[in-house]
Amino acid sequence: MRISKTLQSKGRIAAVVAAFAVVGVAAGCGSDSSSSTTPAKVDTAAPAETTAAVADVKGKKVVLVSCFDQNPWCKIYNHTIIDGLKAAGVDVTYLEDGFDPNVQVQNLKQAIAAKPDAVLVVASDDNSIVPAVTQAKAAGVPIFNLNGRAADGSIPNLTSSILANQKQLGQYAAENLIEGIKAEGKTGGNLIAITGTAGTNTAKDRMEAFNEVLAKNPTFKLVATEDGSWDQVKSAKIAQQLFAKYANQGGIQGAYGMADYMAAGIIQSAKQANLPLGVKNKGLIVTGSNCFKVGIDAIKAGEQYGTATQAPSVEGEFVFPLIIDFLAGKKIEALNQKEEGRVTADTLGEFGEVCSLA
Amino acid sequence: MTEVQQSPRQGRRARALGIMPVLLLVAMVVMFFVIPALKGTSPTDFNVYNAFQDWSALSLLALALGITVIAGEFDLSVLAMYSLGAMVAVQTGTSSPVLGVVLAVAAAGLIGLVQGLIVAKLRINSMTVTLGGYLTVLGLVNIIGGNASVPYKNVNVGISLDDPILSFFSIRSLITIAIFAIVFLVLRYTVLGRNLRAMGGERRATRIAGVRADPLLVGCFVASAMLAALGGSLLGYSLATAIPDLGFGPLIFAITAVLLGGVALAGGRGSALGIAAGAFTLALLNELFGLMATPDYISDLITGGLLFIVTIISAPDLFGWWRSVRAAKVTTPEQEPVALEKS
Amino acid sequence: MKLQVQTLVKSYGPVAALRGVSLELRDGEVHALCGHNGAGKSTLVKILSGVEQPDEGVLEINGEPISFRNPLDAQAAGIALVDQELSLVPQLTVAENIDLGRAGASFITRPGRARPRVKQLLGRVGLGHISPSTPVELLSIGERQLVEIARGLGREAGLLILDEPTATLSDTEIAFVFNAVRDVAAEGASIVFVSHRLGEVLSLCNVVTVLRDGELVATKPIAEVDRPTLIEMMVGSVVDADTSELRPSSGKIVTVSSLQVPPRVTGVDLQLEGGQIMGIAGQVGCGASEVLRALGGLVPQAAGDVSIAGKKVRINTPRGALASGVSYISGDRKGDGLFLNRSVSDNLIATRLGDLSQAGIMQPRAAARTAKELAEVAGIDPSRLRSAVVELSGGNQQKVFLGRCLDRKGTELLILDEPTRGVDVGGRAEIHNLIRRAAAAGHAVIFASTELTEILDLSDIIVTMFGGQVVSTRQRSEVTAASALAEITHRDSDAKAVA
Amino acid sequence: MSTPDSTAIRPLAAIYTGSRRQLIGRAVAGVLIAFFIFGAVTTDSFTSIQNIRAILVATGFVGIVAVGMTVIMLSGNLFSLSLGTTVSVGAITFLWALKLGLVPAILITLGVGTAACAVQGLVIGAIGANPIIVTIGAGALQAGVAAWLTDGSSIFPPAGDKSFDFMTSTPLGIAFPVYVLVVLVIICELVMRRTRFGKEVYLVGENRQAATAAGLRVTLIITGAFAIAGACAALAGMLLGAFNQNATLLVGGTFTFDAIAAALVGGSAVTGGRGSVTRALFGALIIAAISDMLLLRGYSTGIQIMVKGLLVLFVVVIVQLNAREDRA
Repeated sequence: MRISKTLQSKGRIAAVVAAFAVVGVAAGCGSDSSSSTTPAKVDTAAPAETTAAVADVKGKKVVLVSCFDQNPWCKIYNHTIIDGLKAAGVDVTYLEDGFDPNVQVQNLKQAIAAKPDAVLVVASDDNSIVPAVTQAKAAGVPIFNLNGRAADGSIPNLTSSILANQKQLGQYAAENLIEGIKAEGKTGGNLIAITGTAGTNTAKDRMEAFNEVLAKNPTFKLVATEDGSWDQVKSAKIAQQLFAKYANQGGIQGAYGMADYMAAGIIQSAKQANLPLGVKNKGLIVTGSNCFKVGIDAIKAGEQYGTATQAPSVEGEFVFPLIIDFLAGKKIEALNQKEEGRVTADTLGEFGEVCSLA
Repeated sequence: MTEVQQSPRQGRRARALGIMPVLLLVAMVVMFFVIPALKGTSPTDFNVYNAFQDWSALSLLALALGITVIAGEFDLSVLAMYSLGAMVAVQTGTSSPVLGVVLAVAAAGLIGLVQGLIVAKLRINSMTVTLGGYLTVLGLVNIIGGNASVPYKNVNVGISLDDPILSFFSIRSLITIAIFAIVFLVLRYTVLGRNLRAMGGERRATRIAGVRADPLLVGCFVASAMLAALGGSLLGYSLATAIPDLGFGPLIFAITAVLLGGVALAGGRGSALGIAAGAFTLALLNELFGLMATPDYISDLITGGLLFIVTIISAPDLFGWWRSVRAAKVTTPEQEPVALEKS
Repeated sequence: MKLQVQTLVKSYGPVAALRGVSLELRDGEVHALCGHNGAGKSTLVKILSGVEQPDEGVLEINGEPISFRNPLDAQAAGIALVDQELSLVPQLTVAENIDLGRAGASFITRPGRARPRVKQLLGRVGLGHISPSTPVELLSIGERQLVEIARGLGREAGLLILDEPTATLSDTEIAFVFNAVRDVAAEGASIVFVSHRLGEVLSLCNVVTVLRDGELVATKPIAEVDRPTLIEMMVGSVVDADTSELRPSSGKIVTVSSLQVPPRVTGVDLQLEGGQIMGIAGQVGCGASEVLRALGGLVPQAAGDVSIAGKKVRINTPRGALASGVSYISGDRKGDGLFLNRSVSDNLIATRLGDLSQAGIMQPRAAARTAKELAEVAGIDPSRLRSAVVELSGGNQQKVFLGRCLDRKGTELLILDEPTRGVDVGGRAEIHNLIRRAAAAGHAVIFASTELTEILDLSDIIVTMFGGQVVSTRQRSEVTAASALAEITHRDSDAKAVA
Repeated sequence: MSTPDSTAIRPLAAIYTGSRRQLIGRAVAGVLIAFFIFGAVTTDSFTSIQNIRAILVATGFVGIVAVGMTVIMLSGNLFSLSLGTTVSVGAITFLWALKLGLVPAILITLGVGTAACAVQGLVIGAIGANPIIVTIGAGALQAGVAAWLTDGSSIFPPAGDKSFDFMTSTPLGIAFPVYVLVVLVIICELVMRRTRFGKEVYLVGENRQAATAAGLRVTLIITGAFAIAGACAALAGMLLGAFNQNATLLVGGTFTFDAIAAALVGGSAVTGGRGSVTRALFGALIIAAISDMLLLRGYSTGIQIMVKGLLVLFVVVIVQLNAREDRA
């Protein structure tokens, strides 16, 4: 046994501070590396109609406040916009918030304070950005609401909304189910819907349109709407429980998973429950939206009847030309909605590729 | 019982760690100005204001967690209380924002009371009880909100709460500062604060000395719930929204802030001022991330690395381990020096 | 304040700690409470201060019966306790600790206003040089003890109980404490002074009450007793019978030289041979526990040399100690020792899992056999092998603990701290036999005990310790109960007079 | 303290209160069980074969993670707050590594999960760092590294790779992960009961201080316990990746807290040393059954979460009331 010279407490503190400093430098470097990698992607050719405006927008500043790259949909969507704007010479800053509304508002205020030529925000919660948008209006910073819900006045003071047509997505889902079930030779059936986070406007809008279609087809009945929280595993679990619940009440003929990966969960649980799938087997008809690769693969395999677009790259490509127009001084509409596409086995040729990115 | 008393040397070591929050804050402030400069930008008044805003959104949550840690417990339910505060305030405070806050704080306090009683009377590990409490309250918040975020009709309240005052502050951050001041004074200059620290430090001795520990413990959980709910309700007003599930981001911020603020996980050490400093260090870091537009994964790595380093440095057995590593290097016992000459 | 205690009875399970003790405490009187370990002093003190409640018996203050539910009740009735264990919160300052739990303290703490009072209290115990705002964790153990005494003084109680207040103090510090106690008594309070140190009792107290085995031996004015009578009263009928030959040595010599265990133990040297039993006698705080913990590898900052059969061994860690053939049985059975909710069998084989497994897989038959053998050796009913240890009596728990360390391959040195703490009479004899058996098997055994009977019963070599230092090392035949008691209760100079 | 051992044999009064506590505990447990049976009988199609299958599937993934969580708990280190992230990392690693072949992919995935958690265990075991903070920090680090390496993209299995289809099969109508869970529980139970390592996990969890004093390999044991948890999480991630046919960092979502809840509802003591992995299986099963019942009866997500929380509270209280020793 011996008394060894021990690391003194001063050493400990010095270590913390040193570590902290390293960490800080890493923060700086991190942003450094990200900005140095992006120019490499510039070679994506800017769409033709915007080239005229390029000269006018060079050096303009845009801040994109959006969800994070850890979400594949967000990643493609955001980077499509960023790359498009950069190709036109716009200076883009990208602030990630990881769907945390508090962080998002902090970032949004940060963006507004920098007085850029435009702020683009993908709201993680529609309500929570309202005060910040009001401030932006007062500060004269134009704000664009991307992707969220139809402009029903829930977010006042916006410069413009550039949105996916959520209602169309819901409508297509219902149409897909009805078409698929009819293709099996049935005249009606029980439907279930497993939604994205319940209560969000995206989920509400889509289900509203979904129900509108059903109202015109009274033989089809939506027996259950459950919250799948944009979670594949949870959706699968719920689906299997619902299959069990309705097994002796006529079964389930059609299921809507609000995103393709949720539809994939439904398909998996149908397999687990040994239910037949697809028109060919006269089984369960499943549809999705947001067109992910899993959905396209499932359509190819005949397990999923269809989906609808809101492909991130397509949505992104819809956004940035409008922003460039705006920066170039053109007036743009208060509401710009992307026409969505309905995807089934028949239209795979048209959408298969763009839908296989995420 | 052969209770090994902590030696003065260990005491000095532990106290020396107490200045860590200050050093970290200073280091952070320096970095806040130096790093952007390296990249050719510089932080503005607004960045400082925004850091204060971030601080006021989350520091009360850190304080709520922190006081239970000082008392030698750990309240995981603060996260749900935070959401509960926003939900109740937003739904009841349309006509009178103050009433909304009062109701929110009272509701949370009531649940905190139940948790505190379970912990104190049944002597159950507080982390388990508050985990159950976390899930229960989270469910409750979802029920109240109808599983959706709820807009606050009185948007102007949020806007005026966040209006810049003296360039750096806002009513919200000033309220938060005031709450911190009150809690600081209570912890520092009243019997309650002293007893709380005593209880976290050495519960047996505290009881022997004649302190009634159980009511104090229950009170601690009530206060924790109330502080979290207050923070949540202010955030709810500011965002003009109550969001039922905020994810774990806020909790991770709070735990990190408490640690960086010099609160010992073993209890008995820490102050409101330290927690405020720890939270501000983190708020500045977040603002720096924003200013530099640091990609999310880098901030993840930095936060995770920081937590790892701080835990390792404040780990109780670090020295013992270090010694045994050193000792292991001495291969043959004969080489060991005889520490003392024979008496 | 006049406090009367009538026929108090208190048992902990089968162990009767107090069997009908009556006592009367008067104003202005310093009343010594003496008795050897297990006499019931601590239990009495705990009842008086509200920490424990009696099974039977009454407390009366000025003729009124009173009962305390907790320490606060006792404090409200004017009783203050300076606990034998340190009861300060290290993280708080001296002033905060002195004020902690004081009934009637104002809600708002004003360090500035309290300062003169705290300063004065510190001055009374000789800590005038210490600032009230010093955190207690920066003080030495002795200083902490003084702060605790200052806290007791500051309660301005009608009855101040000091439980072994001087165990960790130096002579000058003790002098300060004595003066303070005399002052308080002169102001009219009554004092209970619990101590093993007879010199202190004789020089400080007015009245002495001696307890033995939970019973009252006598209460006498100090003028009527002297050191030998007190020792006789305390020791009672300890038979100095067994002064037989030294046990045969196995020839393996165990030496411990210049063992230093901060902060109290400085330079302890021990030497014994395999097959012999060394008993370290000493009171609480004498340093024996620290020595044993260090030998068990539990105190990494300890320094010194240990060799077994001429080979130096490294015992920085418990694993190192075990690997070097040192088995340590802590006095803290629940903390450092047993796995209370595991079965007897699991506890018995806990330290030899490596031998009972092949390629990491337990050999259930071998394990069951070993557990059964150990249970038989240790005298545990084999039908209880599956019971959780927590369901056993203290004696049986201790046997399990001991059984775990018996017959371990490669064990050369067995170390036991207070092997029979909290064990009833029947269990003690069995445990003593186990220790003898271990010695007969050739192990060197070192044990520490605050109970003289145990030391005298078991040891071949008796080491007495006081204040972190060894007083004497002698063969059993050279020691009597009285001489040993004298050595562990006095400073050197006093002890010689008795021996 | 020199008090004689007060737990040796309880004085009469203590026995009385002890048994009363236990009585209350049993009464509460009884009421809960009765409530559950009532619900089971009165809920439409709850007892149908198909629904029971659905419950089993819901038990599968969470159960596997809960087994790992329980091992951490048994070792006396509370719980990990980042096993869910390890699940995601496992799913990503597995689908990415499939291009190297099925067996290498399985081995790599298990290796990555095990290593990620073993490092945490090492820090916790060697220097006594707080498990909650270490696991939170490790979670952020894992997420950061994974996001950096994958660049945020979804990971898909190589096109047309059918080698892992058996993971999504349903032998005898029951999902594959359920079999994996049962086998895992049997293996872990054997490891915990029949090996030296398992014995030591219980001992270290029961009393780390005593284990140190008794010379047990504390650092190794805690590292091992976390390694097992990591392997379980990686296993769940692997099955999840196969099930989902794609993987992102988000798939692990709710697993951390679901697994903790399952382990607690199983009745293992959060303070360590008491409980078993089999109990985790039952905990996961009970939670799945109750969630299913609530869903079938049409209750909202909020109520499902709340009931889960109340269940955790009740079980924790019952376990404490039945504890043999008052650990005050």
